[in-house]
Amino acid sequence: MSAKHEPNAQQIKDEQLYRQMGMTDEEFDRAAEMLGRLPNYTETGLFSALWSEHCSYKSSKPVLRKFPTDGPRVLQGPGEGAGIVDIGDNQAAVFKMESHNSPSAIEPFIGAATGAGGVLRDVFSMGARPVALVNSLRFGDLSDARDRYLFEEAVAGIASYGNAIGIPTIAGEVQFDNCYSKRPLVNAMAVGLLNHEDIQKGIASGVGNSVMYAGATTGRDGIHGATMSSSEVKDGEIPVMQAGDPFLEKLVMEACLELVKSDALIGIQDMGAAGLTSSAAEMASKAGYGVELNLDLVPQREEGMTAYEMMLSESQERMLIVVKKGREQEVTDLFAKYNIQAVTIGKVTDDKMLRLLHKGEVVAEVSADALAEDAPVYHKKSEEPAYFREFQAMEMTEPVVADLNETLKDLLQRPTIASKEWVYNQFDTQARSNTVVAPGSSAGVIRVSGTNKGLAMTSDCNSRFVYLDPETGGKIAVAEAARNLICSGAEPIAITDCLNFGSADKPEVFWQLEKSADGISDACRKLNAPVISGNVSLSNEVNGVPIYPTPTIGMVGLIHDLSQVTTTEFKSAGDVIYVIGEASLDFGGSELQQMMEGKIFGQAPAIDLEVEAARQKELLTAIQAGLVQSATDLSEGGFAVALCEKAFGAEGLGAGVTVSGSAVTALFSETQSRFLVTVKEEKAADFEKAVADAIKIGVVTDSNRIVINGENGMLIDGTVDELRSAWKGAIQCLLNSEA
Amino acid sequence: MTKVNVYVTLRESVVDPQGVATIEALQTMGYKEVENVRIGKLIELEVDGSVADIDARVKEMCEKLLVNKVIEDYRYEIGEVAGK
Amino acid sequence: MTKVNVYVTLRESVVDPQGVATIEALQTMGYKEVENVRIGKLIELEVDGSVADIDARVKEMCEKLLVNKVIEDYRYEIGEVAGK
Amino acid sequence: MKFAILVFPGSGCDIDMYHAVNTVLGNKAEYIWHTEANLDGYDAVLIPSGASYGDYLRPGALAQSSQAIVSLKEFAATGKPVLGVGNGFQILAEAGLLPGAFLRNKGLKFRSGRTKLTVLNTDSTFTADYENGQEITIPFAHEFGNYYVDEKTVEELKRTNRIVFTYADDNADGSTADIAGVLNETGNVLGMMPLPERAVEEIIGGTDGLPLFNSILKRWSENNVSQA
Ligand SMILES: Nc1ncnc2c1ncn2[C@@H]1O[C@H](COP(=O)(O)OP(=O)(O)O)[C@@H](O)[C@H]1O
Ligand SMILES: [Mg+2]
Repeated sequence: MSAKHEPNAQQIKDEQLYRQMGMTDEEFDRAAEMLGRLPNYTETGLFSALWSEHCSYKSSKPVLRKFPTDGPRVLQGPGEGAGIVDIGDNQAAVFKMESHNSPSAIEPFIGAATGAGGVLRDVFSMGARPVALVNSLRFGDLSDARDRYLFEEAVAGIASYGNAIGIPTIAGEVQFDNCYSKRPLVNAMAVGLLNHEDIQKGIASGVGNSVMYAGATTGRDGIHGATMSSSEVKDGEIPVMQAGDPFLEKLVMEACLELVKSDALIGIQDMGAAGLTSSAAEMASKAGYGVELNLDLVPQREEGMTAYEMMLSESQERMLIVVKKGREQEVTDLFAKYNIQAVTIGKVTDDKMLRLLHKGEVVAEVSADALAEDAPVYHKKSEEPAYFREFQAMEMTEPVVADLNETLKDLLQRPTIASKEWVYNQFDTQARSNTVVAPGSSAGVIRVSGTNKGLAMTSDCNSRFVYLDPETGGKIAVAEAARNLICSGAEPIAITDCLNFGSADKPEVFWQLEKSADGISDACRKLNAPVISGNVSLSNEVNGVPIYPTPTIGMVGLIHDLSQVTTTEFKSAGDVIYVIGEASLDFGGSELQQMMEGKIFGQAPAIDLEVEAARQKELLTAIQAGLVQSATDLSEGGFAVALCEKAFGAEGLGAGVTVSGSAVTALFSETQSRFLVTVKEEKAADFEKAVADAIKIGVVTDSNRIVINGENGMLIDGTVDELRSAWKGAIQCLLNSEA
Repeated sequence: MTKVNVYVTLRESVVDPQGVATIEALQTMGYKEVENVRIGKLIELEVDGSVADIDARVKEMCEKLLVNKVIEDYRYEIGEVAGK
Repeated sequence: MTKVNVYVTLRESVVDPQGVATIEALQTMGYKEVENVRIGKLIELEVDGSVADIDARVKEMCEKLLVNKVIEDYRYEIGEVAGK
Repeated sequence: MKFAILVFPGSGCDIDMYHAVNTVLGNKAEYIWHTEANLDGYDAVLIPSGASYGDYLRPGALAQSSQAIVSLKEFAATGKPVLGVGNGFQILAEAGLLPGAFLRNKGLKFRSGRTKLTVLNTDSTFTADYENGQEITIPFAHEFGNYYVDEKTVEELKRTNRIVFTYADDNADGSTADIAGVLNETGNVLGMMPLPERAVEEIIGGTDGLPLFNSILKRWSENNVSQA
């Protein structure tokens, strides 16, 4: 049971070679105990890959259990390639978010591209046709050349994949903060649609059924990708990274979508992280069966590959498929139509083992459950960090701003606030001709073809708030995502998430993870948006310093009638402007604080989920009743920024408003649960009745100026053109700068 | 003025979808004799011939900008000084 | 098996947007000695060495598929027969 | 009128085209897979955008190897209308049915959005429903939209009135002479980089692409009535 040149089982133990694969001593002992003998080299590889955080969620599982995952619409919760929610008329939305942080830190173009490719496979392996892509990105603040490179290349990588495969990217977010310097976050989300009867699962059942392999050949690329994702990136290493081929993926996708209509199919799963190992072990374990693979039959791109290399390769665009015995040829023919190879490489067994044959020998024989289900679970130490107590105890004061107009202009040029056109103009946002709202408004919207319904989607997370106060920040992330959907006229129906954190071995980081999960769970319950899928990415650190905790929320909402779609920008002069909710002193973690102080501190803005839910409900009802012309939520930069954004999207319109209270707070505070809405004059009375906390502050003008008056006179007066050009050009401008 | 040709090719283990698609097209067109195609880059530089240590400088440019060592290998040729 | 290298370059009269961006980047990085950059393709073919008239066949492949003569020029080298 | 939509491996916007013709125009379009490529019985051929053969080697180049191109050349020779948009334009140029070739966008990045075009020739099969000099707004999405033709050819194209669309105010990708769409010598083959099939409904991208399709339909029914 051993391949040439590979260390034998005793050597692996004696020389602790498993450590190089990312396994701890305890884990190795546990694997040996489960096996009843020492694992050989290949088997050690299988354990190390599947017991990595990326595949097993061993540190995050106890935290993930907190999430509400049920609801009347949920057809498939976490545990499969992607989650599924019912949207009526026998249709369902399928979605999932994935991180590709580590590969993107090493090679941003390829890393980001394969992230989009992988999450698309997760969605179409459920039987759904992908209809939209969303992303969530974090980079250093662009003052460093490496960070500019990472940003430019990651965006181009996402674009290259989505554009070539013909799926529109319709929403996303990008934030910049130096905690992500050289450690970018690249989270990709895909959304698909299916009819209920087409739902597929990744299972391998029925003794004697065939296990087939379809798609790209297997090479030595991406070996140990899964374990790499779970550890900090080290400088100077050049692993062979897996590159993607969107052309091939498009053909694999079309073939798979045809295959799901066939009753020959038992189960299908993408070979994602830990490739053949994870797909085979998980499919067997989930179904309660075993799988035997003959690795000689695996289509290989390179000569002399070992079992270990084949099992751990992360070559892209590959699917593992279980089909009824005797129906293999049909499947091969179906794939051949798309010029894709599909070959039988093994069979389903009843012994619950994952057994691998290579060159006539059994090279590995491990219980599938041991690899998948029975991976270790750790209850990591959790400890409230000192910074948190310090921040909580701080007395917060209003920042002193010398020139309000200049400050507004500066804020508009902050890369996190500035227009993201530079990013989304690189994406094909209209492919498939269903995009109703392209990037640039609160959420992206596509129509569900053949119906009068739409799906709205967004990704959000203000990690500064999460850092200052993980529980509150977790609530805010969910609430903000829901606000973006509500402002688009959609009812939030479910979320996916990507928990990007530092190393869970640090008790402070684990505490951030736990607390933010508590916050997310509360908000999901209150806003009726269960968690149906997600992903965890730990060990996002540079030189031992963790990133801000960043639990990205990807949320999907249902638009019941496309005539209710609402966007951010002003519609016509004379419309009445309302703000919903009042400003209070909330500058902890605000863009203004970061800009003026170069750091963040104090308390995150408070959020009352009762108030949040009530306002969201009232506003959505008003939108659905046709009372609202435009809507947007207040986020980074506060009121003044949101008012400007409403004017930027409209030609020739401006605003004249009057606000109350202290000027800096009224203009720039980041108080939660607030919205800016415009309403036709004749509907103003009805709107006021519908939305209790709406305060009338002014009107949309045709003056092309933004004028904000305070209690003691004019606070802001600027032309829309000038403000807009500062906001629009800021990212390009930062990229052109040399440092 | 010195001419430098840099040849950039994909590393062995990296898939070359361009090459694969191109060989398929060639074969469909009847060029059955083609057994493999890999597509790389040819970067032609014209460098001021008077600088010291061209070789080291070119190598540096390759490593720092022209070549992505995660997926690519390279070699280069420094040509003769062309007249002007 | 015969190795053939095809070198494809943009025609002189065609501006090369990638070349322009690359020279700018190199100069910003301090490689002021670089005076011109053109980016082309290196297409490596492996051809069954036993076919008659490899030269003519390769030329045909270039003209029909590998090269777009509206914008590109090419040359090629037919290498030695590698043992198998 | 019966349209054929040529589908190559990797084509993505075949469904945009299908939707525009069948659902919005209420006409009839059928997909023709690149290996079938029998174009008998069709009145017009549409070559959609996307990334045929992954846009590998050069966008549009690898389509040369497919049976469909042979049939397409025969079809075009009969004088019936052929419309290639985006990647479809690139395929037509690579196939030699239209002059010129495509370079990477001047800014080196994929770009998408909406762009203003000026309609220069309203005598063609494809543009009769527009007004001369009319400005229209059409979506676009491409990375190799930098259209190149040499000077002599530009003069020829101008002289023969074959440039039907130019970029009105934003030729950011660097196309020669602002060209966005050109005809072949006989006027029955049009290639354009912007995507008129994405501008046939108010809710998704405006309706400035509709007159293009209506022009084709109108010309066809005129000819068929006069022949009858
Ligand atoms: N990476 C991206 N990909 C696609 N769209 C993006 C991306 N980043 C931002 N956008 C779009 O830009 C607009 C503004 O984004 P953002 O400032 O995050 O909005 P909000 O504050 O409402 O969450 C949104 O429409 C968003 O979808
Ligand atoms: Mg946001």
